Amino acid sequence: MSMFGMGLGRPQTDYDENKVNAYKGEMLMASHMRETMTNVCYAKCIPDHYSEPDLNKGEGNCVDRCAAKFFQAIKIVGTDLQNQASKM
Amino acid sequence: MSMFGMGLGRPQTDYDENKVNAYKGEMLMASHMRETMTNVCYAKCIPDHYSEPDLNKGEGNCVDRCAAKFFQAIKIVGTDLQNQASKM
Amino acid sequence: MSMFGMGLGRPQTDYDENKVNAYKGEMLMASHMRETMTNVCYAKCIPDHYSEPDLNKGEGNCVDRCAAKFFQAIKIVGTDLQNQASKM
Amino acid sequence: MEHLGAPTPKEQKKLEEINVDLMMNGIAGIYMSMVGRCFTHCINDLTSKSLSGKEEKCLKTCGEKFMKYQQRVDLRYGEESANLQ
Amino acid sequence: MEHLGAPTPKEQKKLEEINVDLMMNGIAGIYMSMVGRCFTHCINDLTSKSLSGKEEKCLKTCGEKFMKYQQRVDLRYGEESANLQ
Amino acid sequence: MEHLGAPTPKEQKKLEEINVDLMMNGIAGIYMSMVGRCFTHCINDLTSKSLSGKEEKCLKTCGEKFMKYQQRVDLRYGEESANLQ
Repeated sequence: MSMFGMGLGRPQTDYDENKVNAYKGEMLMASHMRETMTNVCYAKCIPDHYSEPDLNKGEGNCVDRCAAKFFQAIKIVGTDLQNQASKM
Repeated sequence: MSMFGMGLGRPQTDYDENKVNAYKGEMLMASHMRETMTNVCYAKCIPDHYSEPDLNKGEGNCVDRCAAKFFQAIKIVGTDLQNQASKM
Repeated sequence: MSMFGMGLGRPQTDYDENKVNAYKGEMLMASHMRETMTNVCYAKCIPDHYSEPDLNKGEGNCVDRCAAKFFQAIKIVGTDLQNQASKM
Repeated sequence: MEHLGAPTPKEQKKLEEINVDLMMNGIAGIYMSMVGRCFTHCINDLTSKSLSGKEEKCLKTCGEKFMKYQQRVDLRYGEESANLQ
Repeated sequence: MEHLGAPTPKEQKKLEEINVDLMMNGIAGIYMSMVGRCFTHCINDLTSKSLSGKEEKCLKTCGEKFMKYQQRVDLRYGEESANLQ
Repeated sequence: MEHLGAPTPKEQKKLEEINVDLMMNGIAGIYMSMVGRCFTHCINDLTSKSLSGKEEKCLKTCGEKFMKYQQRVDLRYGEESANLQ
């Protein structure tokens, strides 16, 4: 998911801005990724979230599979965008 | 709602980073809280938001009660999360 | 869309904070605007987004008109809010 | 937030900066979410490039109502927040 | 992220700052989105100003379940992220 | 934004920083909202851990179409923004 490690900013400070920006971009992406995965897998796996305080076995398994599929989906859906972003 | 007043960052600057981070965390939380309350109470209280430019009496009362219940809900829903965050 | 060019912050640094804040506010607004337009026009114009990899002619035209109407809508919906923000 | 101790002037400066950023971002977010909501409700015909009179009226009404709603919500938000501390 | 080279102490400091900001914003966002979801589901009567016993129970259950859900998601998220690198 | 006066080099530097941050956050937000949307539409079977051929194809189509959509939207966004000033 390295989309931001390129020519943004210029080293004029006491640290390498390109490097800091690249890290920042990855952290921003990771933060949005976690939030999105939290939302989509909740919608798919926790239908009756207000009747029982525990995750039952089926819900837990569903979360595991949802997470695995979500990370596979990111690689498929994002290919074009990453190509585009790396040309920025 | 004090969830962020703990060991993040280290004082290496000319101000107390822990204190600034704690304030920042509270401000971030307040900002998300206002946005969420705005959205959920709108959905519950303003059904026909494009027919009349004024809040009618029923809608206004609904907003007042929704706000009161929202703040009560935060205390109930958040207890576990706050316990967890304070262990970070 | 200039809503933030007013008395926030005080010049105590080596740059004009009011000016920087005004720019920052416009950039923030533009960023939310692009995201919102992306979402609402997608919902209105791309009903079957998973059957064909290309935008067909009708979808493309729909996007163009949606964008044009969105910018008109911003001027109409935002007038009151801008008046209020400029009093901050 | 008094449990954190009064901020020094340097800290005060930093906090104001954060506050201005969050406030601007909050206004932009709430404002654009309102525009999105009103647009979604009021615009149903995308065969033309300019707003019809009916669409324009709907947007105006929706915007005005939201502003009044927002003021009411913010009033209660301020009161309830003050009670929390 | 090793392909970027190890950060210097100055850079490390900057990255920690960014990290803390994003983490706090992420927690606040996920937490409030949970509150919003539970509120929307559990509160249907707005003729009174205080929660009924039933609403309170529903909110408590919803919050507890979400916490357990979040822990499970974060566990998997950590594992899958590690595999990506 | 010319009404604000031309920025000095120091201000220019600050603005570029803000700009880069917002741009990166915007890209991440729009990208992940697309992934979320395509995932929600294309994935309906959670009894298995790996994507079926059909799911994979659906995701690929959805992603490609979104990219083309985003390019068209950004083109119009650029034009309409320019007209605003």
